Amino acid sequence: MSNGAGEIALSVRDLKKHFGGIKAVDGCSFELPKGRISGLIGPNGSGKTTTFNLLTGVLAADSGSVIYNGENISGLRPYQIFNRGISRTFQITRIYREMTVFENMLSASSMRVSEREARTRAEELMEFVTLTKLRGEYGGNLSYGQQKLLEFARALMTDPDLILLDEPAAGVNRTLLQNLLEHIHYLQEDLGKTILIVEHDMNVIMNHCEKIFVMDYGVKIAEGLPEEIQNNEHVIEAYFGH
Amino acid sequence: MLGAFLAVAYALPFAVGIYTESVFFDLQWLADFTTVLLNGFMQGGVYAMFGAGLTLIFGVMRIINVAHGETVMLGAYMTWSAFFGLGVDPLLALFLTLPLAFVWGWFVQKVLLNAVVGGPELTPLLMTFGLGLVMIHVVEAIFTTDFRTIPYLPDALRLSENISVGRNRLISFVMATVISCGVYIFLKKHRIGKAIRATAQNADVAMVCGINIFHIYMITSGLAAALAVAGGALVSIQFGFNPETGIFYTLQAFAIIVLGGRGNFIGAMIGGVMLAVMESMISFMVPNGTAMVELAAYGLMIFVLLIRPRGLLGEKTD
Amino acid sequence: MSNWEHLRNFVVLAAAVVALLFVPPIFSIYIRSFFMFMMLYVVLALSWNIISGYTGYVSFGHVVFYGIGSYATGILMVKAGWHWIPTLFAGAAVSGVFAAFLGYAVLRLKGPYFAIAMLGAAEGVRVIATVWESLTGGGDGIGFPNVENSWETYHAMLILTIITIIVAYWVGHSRFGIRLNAIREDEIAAQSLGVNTTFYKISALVLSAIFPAVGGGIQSYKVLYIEPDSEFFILVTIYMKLFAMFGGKGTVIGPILGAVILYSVQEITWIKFPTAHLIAFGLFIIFVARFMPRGLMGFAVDRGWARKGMVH
Amino acid sequence: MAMLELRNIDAGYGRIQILHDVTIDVSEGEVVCVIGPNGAGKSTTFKVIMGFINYLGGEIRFEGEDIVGKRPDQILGYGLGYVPQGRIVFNQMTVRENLEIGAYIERDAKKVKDAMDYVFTLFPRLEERQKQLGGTMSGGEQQMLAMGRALMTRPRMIMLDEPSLGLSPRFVTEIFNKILGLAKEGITIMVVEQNAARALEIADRGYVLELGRNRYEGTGQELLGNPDVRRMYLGG
Repeated sequence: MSNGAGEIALSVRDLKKHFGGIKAVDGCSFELPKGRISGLIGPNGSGKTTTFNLLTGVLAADSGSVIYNGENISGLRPYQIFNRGISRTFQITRIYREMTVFENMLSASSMRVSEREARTRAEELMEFVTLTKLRGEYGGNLSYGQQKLLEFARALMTDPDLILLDEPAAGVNRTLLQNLLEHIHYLQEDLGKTILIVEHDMNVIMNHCEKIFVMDYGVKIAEGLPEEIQNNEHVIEAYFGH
Repeated sequence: MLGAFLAVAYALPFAVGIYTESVFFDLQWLADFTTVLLNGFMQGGVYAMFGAGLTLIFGVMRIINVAHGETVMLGAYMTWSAFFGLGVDPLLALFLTLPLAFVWGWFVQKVLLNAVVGGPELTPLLMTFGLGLVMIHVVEAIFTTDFRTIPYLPDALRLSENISVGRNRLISFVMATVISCGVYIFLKKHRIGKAIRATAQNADVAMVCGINIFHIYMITSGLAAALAVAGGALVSIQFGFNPETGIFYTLQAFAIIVLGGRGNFIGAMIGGVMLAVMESMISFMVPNGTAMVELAAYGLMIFVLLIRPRGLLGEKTD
Repeated sequence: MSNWEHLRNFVVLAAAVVALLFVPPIFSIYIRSFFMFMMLYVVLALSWNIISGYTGYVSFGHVVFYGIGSYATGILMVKAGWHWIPTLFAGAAVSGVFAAFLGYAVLRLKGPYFAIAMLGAAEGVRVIATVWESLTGGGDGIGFPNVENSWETYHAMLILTIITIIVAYWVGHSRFGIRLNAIREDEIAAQSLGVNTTFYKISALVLSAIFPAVGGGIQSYKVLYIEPDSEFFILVTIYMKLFAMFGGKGTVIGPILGAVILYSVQEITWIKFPTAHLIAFGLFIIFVARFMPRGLMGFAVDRGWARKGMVH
Repeated sequence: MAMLELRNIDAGYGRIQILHDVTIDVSEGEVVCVIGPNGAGKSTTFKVIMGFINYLGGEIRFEGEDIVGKRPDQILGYGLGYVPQGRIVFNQMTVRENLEIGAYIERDAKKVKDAMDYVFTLFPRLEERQKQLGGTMSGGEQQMLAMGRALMTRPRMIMLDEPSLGLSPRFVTEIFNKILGLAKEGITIMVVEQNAARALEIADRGYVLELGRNRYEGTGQELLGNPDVRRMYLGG
């Protein structure tokens, strides 16, 4: 797998989304480096989750473009974007509560692969996130941390190239978080995946992301390496007030 | 878009009428047409009233009560019983039936629905559906499936040589208007009415203001049941009814609140009149009109849901 | 699920079929038609379950497809002189196409709005059936030439039931069914995980419209008379809904169990208390919706008598 | 003795525990602020006091009275007011009606009238606009209306959840001035804020939460001058 230095996985240009008078995302541009882990941060209400929803087609952008593999995917339906190799998790987990762990996994398999292949892949991924023992349990009966793991594993069913994680650490205990972070690093280092994380837990962002984008009031106010971000006065002001 | 749709919808009966040569545009026809519109408008007042009951429940609890039409039907039977059993005038009977209806709504809310408000939205739908089935067949067990009518002021009031209004319609319209206005003023001015509106707008904040929202839910359901029973009383002096007529009223009430915007009291008033006028036009100009009237409610409802789900006066955030 | 388990289930189905082929001849015509109508309700409950149990779009007007099938058979047999068997296929086709168009429109509505739009659609088609006298005979209905057909219709219903169960079984054990379930659980998540929800919802509605149409057709030929009020009777929808909910929506065995048990109960109580059983069913719907939303099968799963989920 | 005492609070939503062993005291007459990065559990602290989320353990006392498990109307009755986050007013009701709803638990018309006058002296702009619909006012005015509504029961203590959220800088200043004004009236105040710098400037004391746990506490000025607090917002 190439970790092609300098290549761009996804390019966001001047993305806008207004809800009535509220400018949730107001002309945001950034480029995700291919094969790297990037972080997207910002105070509450700065537009991070809206950005995620725009990238994955859950919301339709008012204007702007999202370029992925040379194609403008802005305006496509969520399943079309998913089928192009972009997968995501949600801020508050959206596992299927009255379906078993195994069914949750199978639901995300591509219909182009055979049932047997899909089952094998589901088994492997359940093993990967240590949920094999719970394969016959309803999603709703899992602990919150286990639900996070399930959602993460489910997002990998189609072997996507770009993985968007919305607050993977929220509500997860330390051990499980460590486990999850190891998986994320494995995906990036060994399989060459591109990963974007939105996260409130700054320790996760600063210690695990190579590049960080900071949003405030719907626009990008800074980008750079963790140390640069930690010492950026604008970022500190955005978070701490002035 | 909705405006254009409604214009087409209202033009349609004319088009069919002209095509089937039942529309003439001479003086006699125009007078008949005016009579029909006037009667439709008055009937609209009654529709508006029980439609407002359904919209009130939806507005406060986000529940669709599909037994609402059955409560209308129940009101008709209560009035019938008072008239033939006790010899009470149908309008005076309201003093008896409305408090009973309030208690009924209160009771249904407390026993059945309070536990499921805010949960999966299909649960209350299924429960009220079951409740409606029970109501139909209990009434059927007592009164059989025969159609019943209440002979009450059946003569017409002549406004001019060719234009007349049924006296029972006029009285129904006046009563419905008085009751609807009464409820509206209650919602606007009374402390509890204000609390009902506050709960409809934001139940969490209403709680923080010290409002016991479950108490409000029960009052709302009681009011809605009273509006439905009042509707039933006023329907019963105009039309025949049997235990199974309730479904039709549920669909009408639903069409009215879809048209007017869910949870919007004034919207329900406008929606009720619009639907009734449309119905009277169809029954006047379209062959087989009396059967086709039912299509008006379904057609309007489905198209408004598809074209503009929030209705005429609905809020954008719906 | 292992192949062994599939095999076991098919053996059970085959045994039931053999029993239904050879037991009824011993009994009277009454018992035979009792079994026939029971099978009809198995078909109806299983069909309703495909759109409403798996996908979660609860239909309050499913009788519309049954009525369309009845009328297709009635019109084509009596007015066009067709043999009764091809009319069943025609009814299925008309119903399926109607479901596709209707679904494209109303499956955009959620929860109660879909439910009531379906109720409106069914009532609307009933009115059309009443008004369009030249085609449907209006309120007078259509009478068929009198023939003794209780064996033919019994066997046709048995075949329909087998086909419906096999299709329901496939839905209930395939990724198609899992995707329908995903739509029920969380439509946005399902879309974000590659499910073209519009396509799947319409497919489910079409599938759930075909079998009731055939059932309606067989039934109309059996009773030899149809009219709008009986073929678009809301009670048929109520039965579908209650039977499937009681047995356990979103399962294969649930609607079968629900239909067999409750149809038998209503048939027994009907004789003694014609309206009381409907009051009881109303109370029953309230009870099931409130206290056992996953039905008998949910009850069994909670006690460890059945495994969770549809694939293993 | 503290007016409001939170001792070792554990709380969360469903299966997710948000607060771990959180302890906060507010004494009579104080302005106390609670700050911390996103996801610190600041607003959750208020929600557990009002009984909106799962309480898992610990003690909550208001003027010595145990208020765990009490309904919001009972808590209001004790003299503890609450202004929820997001300046939520009843959009379709007039300013005056909004205030009347705030006094719902008070049945004595005279007292409602007095409370209304009191709120109007604190927020003259609300008196000017009393016939206007809540939803048509600007963000800052809505925040004042939400505060006025909570003051209608004449509480001795008031809890404000992110009063500056989403407001333009001019209104942020105005709102913080109003909060200081309430403090001068003798009302005890607890405020949760994202805009930490501003909140610490007006606060007597502050608590810093991180990931649902107590991290620092001290006077407003101490915390404002503490570089560790500042840095904590960005990790490390």
